[in-house]
Amino acid sequence: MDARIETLAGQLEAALSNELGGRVRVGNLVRLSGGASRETWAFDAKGAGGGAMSLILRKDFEGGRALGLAALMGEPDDYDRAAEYALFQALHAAGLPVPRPVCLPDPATGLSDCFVMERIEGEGLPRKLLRDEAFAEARSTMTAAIGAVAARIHGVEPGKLPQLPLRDVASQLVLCRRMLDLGGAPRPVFELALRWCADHAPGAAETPRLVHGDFRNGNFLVGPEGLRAVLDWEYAHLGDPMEDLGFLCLKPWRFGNHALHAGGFGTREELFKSYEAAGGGAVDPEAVRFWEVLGTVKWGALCTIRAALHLNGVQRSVEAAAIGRRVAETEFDLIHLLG
Amino acid sequence: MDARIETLAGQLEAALSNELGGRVRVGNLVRLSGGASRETWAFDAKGAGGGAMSLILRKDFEGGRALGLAALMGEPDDYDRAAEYALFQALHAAGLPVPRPVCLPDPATGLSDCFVMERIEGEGLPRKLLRDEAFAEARSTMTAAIGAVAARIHGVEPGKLPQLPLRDVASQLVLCRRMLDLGGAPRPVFELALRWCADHAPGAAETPRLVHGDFRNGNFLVGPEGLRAVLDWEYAHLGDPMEDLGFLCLKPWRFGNHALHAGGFGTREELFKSYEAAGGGAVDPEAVRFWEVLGTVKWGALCTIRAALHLNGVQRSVEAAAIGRRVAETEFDLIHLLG
Amino acid sequence: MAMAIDRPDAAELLEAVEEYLRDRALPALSGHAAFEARVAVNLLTIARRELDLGPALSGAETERMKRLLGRDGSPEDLEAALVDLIREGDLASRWDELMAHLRQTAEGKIRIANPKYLEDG
Amino acid sequence: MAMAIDRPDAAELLEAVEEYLRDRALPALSGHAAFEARVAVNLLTIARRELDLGPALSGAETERMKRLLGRDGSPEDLEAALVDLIREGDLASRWDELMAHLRQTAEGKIRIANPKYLEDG
Repeated sequence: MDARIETLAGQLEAALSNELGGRVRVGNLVRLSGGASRETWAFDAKGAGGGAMSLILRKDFEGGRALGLAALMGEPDDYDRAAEYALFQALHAAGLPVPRPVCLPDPATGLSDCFVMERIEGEGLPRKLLRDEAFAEARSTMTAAIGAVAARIHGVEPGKLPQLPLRDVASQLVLCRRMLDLGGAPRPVFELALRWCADHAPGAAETPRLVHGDFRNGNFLVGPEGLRAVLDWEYAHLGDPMEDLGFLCLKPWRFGNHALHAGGFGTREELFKSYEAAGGGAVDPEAVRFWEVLGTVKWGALCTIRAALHLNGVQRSVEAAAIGRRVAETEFDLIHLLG
Repeated sequence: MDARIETLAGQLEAALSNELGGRVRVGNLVRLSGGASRETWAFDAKGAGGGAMSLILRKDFEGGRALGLAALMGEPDDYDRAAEYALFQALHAAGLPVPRPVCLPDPATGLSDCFVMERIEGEGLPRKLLRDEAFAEARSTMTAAIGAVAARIHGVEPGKLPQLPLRDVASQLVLCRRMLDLGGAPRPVFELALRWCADHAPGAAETPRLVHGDFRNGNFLVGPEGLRAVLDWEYAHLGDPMEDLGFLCLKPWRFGNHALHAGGFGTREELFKSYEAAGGGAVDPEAVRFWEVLGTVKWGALCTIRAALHLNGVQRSVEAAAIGRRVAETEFDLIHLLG
Repeated sequence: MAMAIDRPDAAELLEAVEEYLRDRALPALSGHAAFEARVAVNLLTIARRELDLGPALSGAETERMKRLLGRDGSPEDLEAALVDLIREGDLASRWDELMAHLRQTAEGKIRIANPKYLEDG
Repeated sequence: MAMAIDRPDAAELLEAVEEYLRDRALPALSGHAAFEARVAVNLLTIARRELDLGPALSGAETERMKRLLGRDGSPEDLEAALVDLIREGDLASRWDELMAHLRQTAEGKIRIANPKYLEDG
């Protein structure tokens, strides 16, 4: 491991020196935990002039892209780290609260399938955000801040973004079908939910909007004063903005605060009000509910995939095994949503 | 743990200074592994004159005596560490290969239920004795040495020993019955073996002899040249000398060398020959077989007790749980012996 | 428990391993291996609840499917028939009965996998 | 496996914990805790063999007891009757049949607890 860290630090020094000019020194390189298909590393960089930066490296796991959404959908995976870097550049230029992209390493440095971005300090663990005294003030502002940032995301002019896949209801149902088929024997509850979704799909929006695609408590970086950044844009696509609002309201991201649908921070009504007040346009509660159902199916299907990857020996771990037994919770949630 | 070691070292210094005169210093005190009812510690002691000794402390485990044989038999446990110390003094005086007893600490030193003896270097692990190249020469002498030492044990004049319990067949059957009843639901194989033992008990010897009572591969201390000492005399009693020969031949102490009944070292015939050649008197093969059966029952019953102590919460551990599932092996052995 | 199974039986063995993991291994571990020790303990408690509750829950589920589908068959046959019904059948006429069955089945699975989830509501 | 049990099922969960203990915990442990990790792995393999083989072995044992005793009854009843026979009955007349039954039962238990013991002979 130490040898790998040294190699990686050297490669980062080469890439950043290229990008920024002058000799850059890399220190305190540590891998952060989590990530089934991607590695995240934190490090510090010091320029020749003495300026210091706190940075993050996002890097594809070896073989990780084979586990990605595009691979599951049978699509060519155009959305690689270079595409994600281009998206971050556009998001940052549009003034959204995202880490500033710093460098897309030249593969000649030995680094590929990765990019470097600014490291924003803050807390991301949902349980801490929902429970710790240190975030009491932040909590009182979170529902409004989440509604407002959703409105800003959905308001980005698509023409100012790099090309993103369009993921309408039909394509997402295909994805869920494919994941569930890969995930094991047919499950009556998911079959019922897929049929319900086919029957209750909202009409397509006139203009597809930028959708974060994984908009949930767990991808928000928060300081004591409130929301600082929205992370993890790898599922970003064009589609129905109501998808983000629905996904945010899933039960697994409430961490016990079940009456507060909006990520455990506030009620659906508060979320909708803040979204509309921030210029997000009129919320369609029926469409939000639809995306809650489809989002729950998608989350449950992803859990069956993680368990199947364990069962067929691709990625064995006690965590993956445990996830297989959490699928019942998503079935239970679906029955509540449909019943 | 460190605090306990310091206290114990201080108590040992006080006890040994009392016993030997002059200031004794204790060092390198470490607890050896193993022992369900007894702790064993190794340490070095240095006298004022510079003389150094390698020593062993045998100490009752807290609550350990409640798990002892006497407690299981409903007898008062007269056979405490003081009695064991007296036995070691007699055995050592009789010239048997046992560690020299050094000190029975005055309880005023804070040490009770323990004694100190000389530490003899050597290997005791059966698998090493039966497999390692280092003991190839020792192995060629072991059966003769074991037969000879058994003859010497059984030849000790009982009048020169401290009082020991008489354990004839009837009392051992009572013990097994009690252990099996404590160990769980009745087991047909053990019931059959107990009935067989009651029907096939050999006639009592004219004079009961000193019997080691736990005479097996595992209680022999061996150097490259051969047998150095016989350890673990806590089950010593007066009775039928054939008991030790039978117990030695149990399958669990052969560690895979199943054709070599005598502890995996040699055949029954070789054992009997060396015993008789060393003056042990005529061997009664039928009596030896009887004690093999009764020894197997006793060992199996002890295993059920260990498992029951785990199951009823007295001493929980994965090892004790595993022992419960080894009882089937003793049933299998009994069927072979009786069938 | 029949003679063929000695004690500690499977559930009791799992309990012994759980205690070892929690009381002996966990304090000696750190980082991700320690986190995984907690997950492993949880997996063993799930397995123990499955040994305890699984047979009765599976049996009750099969009975409900027979009633719902109005036919007999192995659990696998019945489940396949239920999936067919849900994919292509007329659901409106037996929506309540179907949902009741699915709810009971999901609740049963959660009683094994994570009973606290049911308390959360 | 009925719907009521999701995968990984109990046996698959035990396998995951075994791998964790052997490949992740054991290298990070030392001394007695490491020794116990190996014992714990063994306990989990015993439990898995019990889940796999236990029901059939128990069933076969019950059938043998019925034949041997010439009567019907629950496994517990039959086992108690067998113990009574062994303690007080006339064994000589059915010694071979009794020994065959006990041998098969012991072999079954060992196939779960320590299959290598049977190879040792």
